[in-house]
Amino acid sequence: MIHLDQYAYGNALRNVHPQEKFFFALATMIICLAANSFVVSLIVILLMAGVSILAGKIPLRFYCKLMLIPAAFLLVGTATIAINIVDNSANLLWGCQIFHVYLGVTNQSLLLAAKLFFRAWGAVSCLYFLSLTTPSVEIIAILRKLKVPELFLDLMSLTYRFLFVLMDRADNIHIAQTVRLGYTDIRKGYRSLGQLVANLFLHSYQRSRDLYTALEARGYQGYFRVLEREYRYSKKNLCLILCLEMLLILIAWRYS
Amino acid sequence: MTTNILEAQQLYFSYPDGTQALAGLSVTIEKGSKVAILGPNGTGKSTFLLHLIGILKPTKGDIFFEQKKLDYRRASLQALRSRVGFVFQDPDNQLFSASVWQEVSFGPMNLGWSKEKVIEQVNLALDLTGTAHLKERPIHALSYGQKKLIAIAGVLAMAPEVIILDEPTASLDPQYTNHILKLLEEINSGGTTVIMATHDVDLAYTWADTLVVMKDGRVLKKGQPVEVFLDDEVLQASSLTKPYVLEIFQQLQRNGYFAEDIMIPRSRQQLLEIIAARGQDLINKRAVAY
Amino acid sequence: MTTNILEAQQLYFSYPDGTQALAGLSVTIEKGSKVAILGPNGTGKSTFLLHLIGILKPTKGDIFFEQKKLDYRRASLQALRSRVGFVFQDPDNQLFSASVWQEVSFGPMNLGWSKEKVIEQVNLALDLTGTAHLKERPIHALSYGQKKLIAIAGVLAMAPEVIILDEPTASLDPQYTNHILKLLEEINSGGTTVIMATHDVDLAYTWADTLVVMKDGRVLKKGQPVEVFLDDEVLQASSLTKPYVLEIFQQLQRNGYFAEDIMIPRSRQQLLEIIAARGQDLINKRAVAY
Amino acid sequence: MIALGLGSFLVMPKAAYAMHIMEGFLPVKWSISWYVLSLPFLIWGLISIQKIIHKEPKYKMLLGLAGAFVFILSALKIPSVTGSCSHPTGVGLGAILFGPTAMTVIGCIVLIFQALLLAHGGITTLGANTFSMGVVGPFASFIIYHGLKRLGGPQWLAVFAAAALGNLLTYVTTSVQLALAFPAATGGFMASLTKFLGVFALTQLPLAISEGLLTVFIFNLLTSY
Repeated sequence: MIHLDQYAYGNALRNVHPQEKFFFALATMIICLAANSFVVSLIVILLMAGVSILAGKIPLRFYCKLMLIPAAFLLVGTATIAINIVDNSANLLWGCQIFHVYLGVTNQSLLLAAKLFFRAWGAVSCLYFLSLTTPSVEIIAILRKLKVPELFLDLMSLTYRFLFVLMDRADNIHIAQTVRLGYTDIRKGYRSLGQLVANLFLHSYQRSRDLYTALEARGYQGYFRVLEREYRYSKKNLCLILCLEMLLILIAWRYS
Repeated sequence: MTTNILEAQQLYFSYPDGTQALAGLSVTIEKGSKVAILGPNGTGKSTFLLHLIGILKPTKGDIFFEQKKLDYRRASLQALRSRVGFVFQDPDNQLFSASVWQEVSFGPMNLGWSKEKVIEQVNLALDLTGTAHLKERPIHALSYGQKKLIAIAGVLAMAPEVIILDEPTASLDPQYTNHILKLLEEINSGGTTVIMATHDVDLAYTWADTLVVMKDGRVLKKGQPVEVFLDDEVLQASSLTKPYVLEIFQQLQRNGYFAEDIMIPRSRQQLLEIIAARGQDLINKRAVAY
Repeated sequence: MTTNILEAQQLYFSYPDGTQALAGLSVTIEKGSKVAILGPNGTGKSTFLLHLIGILKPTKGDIFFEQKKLDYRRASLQALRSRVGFVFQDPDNQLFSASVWQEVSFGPMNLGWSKEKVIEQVNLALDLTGTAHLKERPIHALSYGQKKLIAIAGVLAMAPEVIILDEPTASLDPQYTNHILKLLEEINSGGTTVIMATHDVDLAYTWADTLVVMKDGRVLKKGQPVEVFLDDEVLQASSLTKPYVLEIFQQLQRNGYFAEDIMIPRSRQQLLEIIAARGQDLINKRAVAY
Repeated sequence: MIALGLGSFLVMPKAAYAMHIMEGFLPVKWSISWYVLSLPFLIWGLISIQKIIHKEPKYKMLLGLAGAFVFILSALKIPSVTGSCSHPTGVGLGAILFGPTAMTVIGCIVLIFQALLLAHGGITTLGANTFSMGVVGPFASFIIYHGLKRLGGPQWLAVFAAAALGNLLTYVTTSVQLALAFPAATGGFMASLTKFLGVFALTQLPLAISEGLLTVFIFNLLTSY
């Protein structure tokens, strides 16, 4: 996760208007979802990989590793859909009998599962494009433009900021416990982890109070009013994105 | 033309758990001065500082800002905090935003300035602290020293007349310590009053123009660095050690190594210089003798 | 009879984000020595220390404990960690228990000792660190310095043969700094090897018997404190400043103030003493002259 | 500094035991439906939080930190009874500590960052995941905890049941959501639900027990402070 976040700040598309990237990722994702076709899914996967790697300068090896993360859920999830309890063994591609139940894969179920497999992967590649090129701070700014309530956004900012602080602390305590042999068997492991979490909670509580004090000292009046970075729209990018999406819609319409 | 910018009169304060942190503390802070508040851990330094911006309210006693008594109403507190900035010891407790730019703009935005003014001030503060190159970086990717600088920038951007820092150099390596001391020097020479709490006597001796020695929630002594550190009674009562520059100088002077009327050195640099000058002196004398 | 207790051979290590922290670091640590690892922040000091207890595994190179190569299997790591203790810089990131007693007994309990032995060891560690009176206190009610002592006690209670400390005196006031240095002296005189990382040159100069200067993930120089700090090339390359005791002594000696063969002072105390002795000397001479 | 590269145990997830429905898995129809169903709970949560903040401004910081806390909690590896490692959901502990309405909001925020930073879950499935992890789980935990306590059950049992069942019910909901979206050709929703429950029960039951045990540990420590 540290990587995804680091690339968001350090990729080659960092200075492109976040709204352009957000729109591009989301529109493509929705088309991929709605089209539910092999061709569109494959195009989306290739398109997003291409943009992320070539334009965003995300290392190829790292990108491939990322794409494998959801593979496990994908395999289990789609297999569960592909394999069904069937009563007649007529149009089965594959089947087996366990006790009195007959499990099998039909043409239909396999097609459904395979379509789903690629559709989900396509959508994931859109999500990756967004998180690899757009820092969370900018995504919060977009949500502000979309009129998401201020309170929700403030909580989001705080969560994002302190996630790293708490992670450091959790890491440090975990190491401190490890070097004092706290995880040498499962019983000790539970005890140590319980202490870690309890400590983390109390620490969060204390930190929230200290933070309030510090913000009060800087004139906090109930909301996090800050200056957001300004970006310029690029007509070229907007045209490109619109053309791409139109093209995708055409292909989707042709193949479904 | 020394006017008091801040004043505390007979402050008493106890924490909810019963510890009495302040016990009749009175002190005045002159406008434009560089004040170091000294004392070992647990003498109420931080508690006192939090009183100066009205975060803590004394159980007895008063705070005055520009001779005006603080009345703890919302508007007065806001007015006070718009002119007195505070930098906490742990930057992770102070930085709430993930982006450097947003973080530094928080204070100025709260002051209700125009967008242009805010941008100008944020850039000014980033330049002053030498952190303009960090503008696009997320806070969590910064080192401890960088976070500390951003915390200071966030306060400087509000253009305060007084800036208060709690242990600004704790946990920093010598490079960052020097950077921050130079920065504070620069801010002060622009007319801003700088107050810091520290337990580093060497730093306080060299940097401050006024020392406030605290003990048991009270002010034991206030004065110029040399004056305070020559007062052995105060040092003993507050269990402060003498700055090494002063101690070594005094030992050499007792040996008659320097002229009686020599300026007491305030920094390692100065001490080394007067020793070197004395060496030159001896060589010259010897040259004359032959 | 100096045997190596720990040894690093050609360590290379890069963090997942690509930063190379160690680049061919080799060093031996003698049993029973007091080692200070010096270098500015970001030279890989902490990374190196974490290698010594097998928390980080080098991408290339080896660690030896008592001439035996560490093989990173569960049992070997456990054996190593039961004999090498580690104290982190920030006690707040290390202490996780509710009470002092719980915290200090954590390590001994994990060693699988009998209840009597655990109690004995915990009491010993509390006595040694001078924190027996804090036994019943909750951790969060302790001061920063007290927390630091408890963090050390928690490691000492495991009776390690080597104790490694990352910046043990950062953020501490002079009293606690002294207390901890004395404690480390005492532990060391009992035969325990003590290794600390620090960026405080004055402290390292006075306290250590062996210095390891690091730069860019490598060892630039290892040697006795005086030897290392007289090597101007090393100081410049590692941007370390000279300890003030040594610098002032050298300036005085250049002035011809001391005899050529005088012992180089290692501490402020020693420097003051030789200056005072010189003063006495002058008085005696003068007395003879009359 | 140390943590810079370690993340030694808070590492990139190996999603073998993936708990949230992944990006793109649900058809558009169901994506929208779950968004619509979660929304009222989110609004309810925000209103209740706003009310408390009005009286106690510090509460906002606490909830922000709580979000970070739950995120870290759900990234911890707990040794499972079966020997494998897994992540707790934090649903039970969170519901007891912060209340179920606040947990809807916290849960949703945590899910957004899990999607963006860990590729765990997704944007199109955020509604569905919020409903299972932020609504069903916390409310179930909360009711179980207070119900058992009212019935005079011991504290540890209430905590254990709330955490374990909260975890389990979250996955039952996920199974329902998947079965609704992908009914079997023969047997429809029920047949599909059996399949998904079967797969999840195998993996999730021991994990639910692990989380229950850990939460009891944590809770005992918290009350001892």
